Amino acid sequence: MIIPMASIYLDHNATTPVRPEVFDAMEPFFKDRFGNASSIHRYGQDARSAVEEARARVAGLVNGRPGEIYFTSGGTESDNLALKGVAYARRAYGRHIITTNIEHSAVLNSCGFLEREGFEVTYLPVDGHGRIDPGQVEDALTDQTILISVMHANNEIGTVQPVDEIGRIARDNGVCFHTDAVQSAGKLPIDVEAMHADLLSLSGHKIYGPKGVGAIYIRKGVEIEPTAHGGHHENDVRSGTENTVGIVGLGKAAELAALEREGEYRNLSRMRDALEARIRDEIEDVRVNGHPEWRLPGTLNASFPGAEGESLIMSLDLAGIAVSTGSACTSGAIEPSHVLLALGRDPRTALGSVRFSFGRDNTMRDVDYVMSRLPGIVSRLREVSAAQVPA
Amino acid sequence: MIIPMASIYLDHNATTPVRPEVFDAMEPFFKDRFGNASSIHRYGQDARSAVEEARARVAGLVNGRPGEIYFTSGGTESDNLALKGVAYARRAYGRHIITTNIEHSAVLNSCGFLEREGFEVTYLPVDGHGRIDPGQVEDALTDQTILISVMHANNEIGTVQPVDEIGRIARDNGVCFHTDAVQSAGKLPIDVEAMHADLLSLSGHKIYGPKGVGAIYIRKGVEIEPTAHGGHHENDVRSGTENTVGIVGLGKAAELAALEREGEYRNLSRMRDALEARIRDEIEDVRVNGHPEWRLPGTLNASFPGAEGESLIMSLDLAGIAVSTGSACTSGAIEPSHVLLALGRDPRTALGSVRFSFGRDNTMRDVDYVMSRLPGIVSRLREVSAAQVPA
Amino acid sequence: MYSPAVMDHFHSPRNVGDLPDADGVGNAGNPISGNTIALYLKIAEGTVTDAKFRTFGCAASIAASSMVTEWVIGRTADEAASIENDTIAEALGGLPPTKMHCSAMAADGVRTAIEDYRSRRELNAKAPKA
Amino acid sequence: MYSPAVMDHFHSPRNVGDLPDADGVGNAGNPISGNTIALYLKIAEGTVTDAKFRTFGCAASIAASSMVTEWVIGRTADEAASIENDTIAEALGGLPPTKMHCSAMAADGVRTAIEDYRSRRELNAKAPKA
Ligand SMILES: Cc1ncc(COP(=O)(O)O)c(C=O)c1O
Ligand SMILES: Cc1ncc(COP(=O)(O)O)c(C=O)c1O
Repeated sequence: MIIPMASIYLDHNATTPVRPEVFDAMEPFFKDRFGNASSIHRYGQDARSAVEEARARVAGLVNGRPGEIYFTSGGTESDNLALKGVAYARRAYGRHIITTNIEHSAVLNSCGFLEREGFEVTYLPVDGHGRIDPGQVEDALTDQTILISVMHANNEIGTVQPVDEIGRIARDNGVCFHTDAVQSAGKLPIDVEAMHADLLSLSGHKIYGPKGVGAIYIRKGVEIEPTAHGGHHENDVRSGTENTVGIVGLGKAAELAALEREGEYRNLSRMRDALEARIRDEIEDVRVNGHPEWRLPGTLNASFPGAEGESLIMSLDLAGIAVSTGSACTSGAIEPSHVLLALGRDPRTALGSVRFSFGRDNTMRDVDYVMSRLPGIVSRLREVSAAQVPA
Repeated sequence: MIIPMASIYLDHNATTPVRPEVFDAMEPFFKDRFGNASSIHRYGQDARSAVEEARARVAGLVNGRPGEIYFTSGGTESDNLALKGVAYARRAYGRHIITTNIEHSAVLNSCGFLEREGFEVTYLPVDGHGRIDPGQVEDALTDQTILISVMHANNEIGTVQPVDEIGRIARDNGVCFHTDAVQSAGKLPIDVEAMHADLLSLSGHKIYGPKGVGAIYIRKGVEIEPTAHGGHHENDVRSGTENTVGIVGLGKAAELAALEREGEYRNLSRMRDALEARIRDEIEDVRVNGHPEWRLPGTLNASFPGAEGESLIMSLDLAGIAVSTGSACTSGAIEPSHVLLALGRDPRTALGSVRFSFGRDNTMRDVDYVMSRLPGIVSRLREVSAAQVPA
Repeated sequence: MYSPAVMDHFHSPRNVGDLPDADGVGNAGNPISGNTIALYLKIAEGTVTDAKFRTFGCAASIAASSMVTEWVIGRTADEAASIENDTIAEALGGLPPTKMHCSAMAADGVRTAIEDYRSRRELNAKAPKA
Repeated sequence: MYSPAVMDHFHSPRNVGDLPDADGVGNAGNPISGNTIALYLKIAEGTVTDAKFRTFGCAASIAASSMVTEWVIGRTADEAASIENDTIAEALGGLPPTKMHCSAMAADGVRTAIEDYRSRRELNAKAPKA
């Protein structure tokens, strides 16, 4: 990889590096403490105790009990397990699910699968800032509703949903409530009791833990059909040899996230707010996407009409600044973000959007550096496309 | 963990340590090369190229093409994806699946799930050595059969199935063929062409790679319904942010496994054969489980009637020898192994069985050490149970 | 996984063996596909004076069997008959939830042995004096 | 992801702009929700003498647009009209499969501009001499 002079990573919502403390916690488990946590002998017992310690740490992050935490391979699997697991386990009671139209594709495409399998899904629309009103959830309930899934905070625009109220409505109506907290973990307080959450998804690599490991909180008593059947691991909720290294890393990351969250919040907000103010000041015709108040601290999604997103990203990358269009693009195809369209952006404005997401390794100087390059890049691309830039 | 004087690990079928070369290959991807492989910027592109290099290495191990390898979270997920993925994608053509009664629980319990969903599964019985006859597969075929799943080598007893012939029958009859090669990888040659395999499962931690990562080979053109829906990763077969570290580790482990397989085979066989001969010689009333010839090189499963398996393991563990009863026990409950019962062992003999599985870190001196302790342990436990030991 | 007391009793079980002249013998467990215990008691003047066992089973079963022999010696037949499943598990410093059936088996062994003892006595009492 | 030629043309695109006195203008792409190109050609005696473009789109679209202007200058209108989709991709040292539509758009721009040029000439030919 050729690193240009500057190398500023502003894509922490896509993924984060593993923190040194997390790496140090994981390291012994590769070569020395490598046992299978389900083996009876001392290698196995040693791995088992590390797994259980990690479970307690993750439980601590969300205010659940250790026995309610199950390890998975990441946020995507947690979301799939929540949606399909509850749908299959509860289909005798009804086949209706409520969610929003700005969920992560792991939720949306699990819903799509369930629709093909005969379930009915209501996708609630959001307002111009990406928020839903708890009243919408209440109105969408039918006597067939078995599950409500509303993300805590959106990955592209950072908007935070009123999950406490939504959870309250779910609880009052005897419906399961799942929330995807992959993006909010480590940034906002997470409390499954306050949220009345029955299920909650987490992912390691968004909180300076390893990729390929995640967790799901499942409230005691909530039935679930596994998506990975096998050797009855994880209390029969998720089979497969325990990824001890990853689990230990997630545990450590969760512990640190819980400890440092408040300081992080201030730090990320300060940098994000500074960048937002300067972009609004120094670049013409900008729109900020997301809620002005109910937003993740480090997330800034902005549209620069006339400049296309991928071109902006490539140009910034050439200048040593790593950002993304919102969701990591897997198809290579250019499609306006479903989240920005849901806010009511026209498709071309949506295509001209960039997400800056700050992390613990950023400083205010990164904001200055971005602002030394971004305005020029935007006007160059606008020049290429000849978009009308108001004088 | 208190390590006793001796510390001899003979449980490589349960899991293996990460090799130093594999660890070294992975290390840069935790903190420095940490990008999301689906991001456009250089961090992402760097991760992407590492993922694709690993894909080519795994393809090399099984003689497939890189585009036919998909990364998963382990052997369990690969098996689930193979079984459910093909069943759901092909259910319009029929709902019958053929497998054996000694498959890993990941296959058996996926089949159990599919039975509850309206599929029909034939579980072929094995002979006294754990082998099936390809003719049995032929006889079990119906015009509803869509999938045959037969493991390459069994994890508990090491018996190797005639997968080439079974694959041939599947191909001739237009039925998909899946084989679970989690245990054979790195120990036996694997060639998806010779096997006519349409799908093949692998797991990292059985070949000195990391836990929590696996792969599935899916022949080009074979349709599959994903089990993890989401952001269209892995060519839409398996969504979820790529576990770069794990994938790189699996790639490196696969490369080394392919290179060293032949030497390993000889080495493991020699140690296993020596232990087998001495156990037969020095301990009364022993039965070796598995096929005399068609067996994994490092696997020895033996029954010691009158001595119970967990007690044997605990006693050996106290002597610094790590072995297991066959499959890593997750429930804590004592149940005779389904594999040993399938061989026709009576339940109490099945309960008195131990699996020794050698690996690259073992030496002939480990055999000597085991034989300095095992006979005494067996007779002590037989004394406690007062099993009739023939004089 | 196991408490030090379990490991101790497993590694050095007390009172392994049988008593050919037992006053009561208790068999418990699942002889077809699980753990089994054979418990032998000597009882004099209503008090257990000796106990021995043979057990086929996991470490917890062996430890529970060993512990139950220690527990029962010196108790009256009535005390022994009223043994609770948890008693042995507690004496062992606790057992994993999945292993509670092991202490239950040992307790069953005691109860069955006392029953055997009592029915032998009844038989003896009824038997015509020679 | 992209070849050096793509990166070069993206970073320093040639012939950005418009030609107010163009002889043919080609618009291509998806103006509602995708990449778009406006391609301007000067054509003298059947040969393209100048070309300019404006493109809204990803790096590949901009590079392909830039490349197509270089490719077209000096060609006859007939040659230009018979441009193949792959020509531009190849000239750029290849494009990722998911980006082939970008070179296709640039080629469409050329074909549409030549059509425009030809229909203007027909119109001129038919127009009554003043
Ligand atoms: C909100 C949200 N949910 C789910 C996921 C999926 O998590 P993972 O990448 O660990 O599969 C992500 C990130 O990709 C996310 O941002
Ligand atoms: C034959 C076989 N298949 C599948 C698996 C499951 O693999 P994993 O533990 O990686 O989920 C194992 C090992 O546990 C195995 O031995």
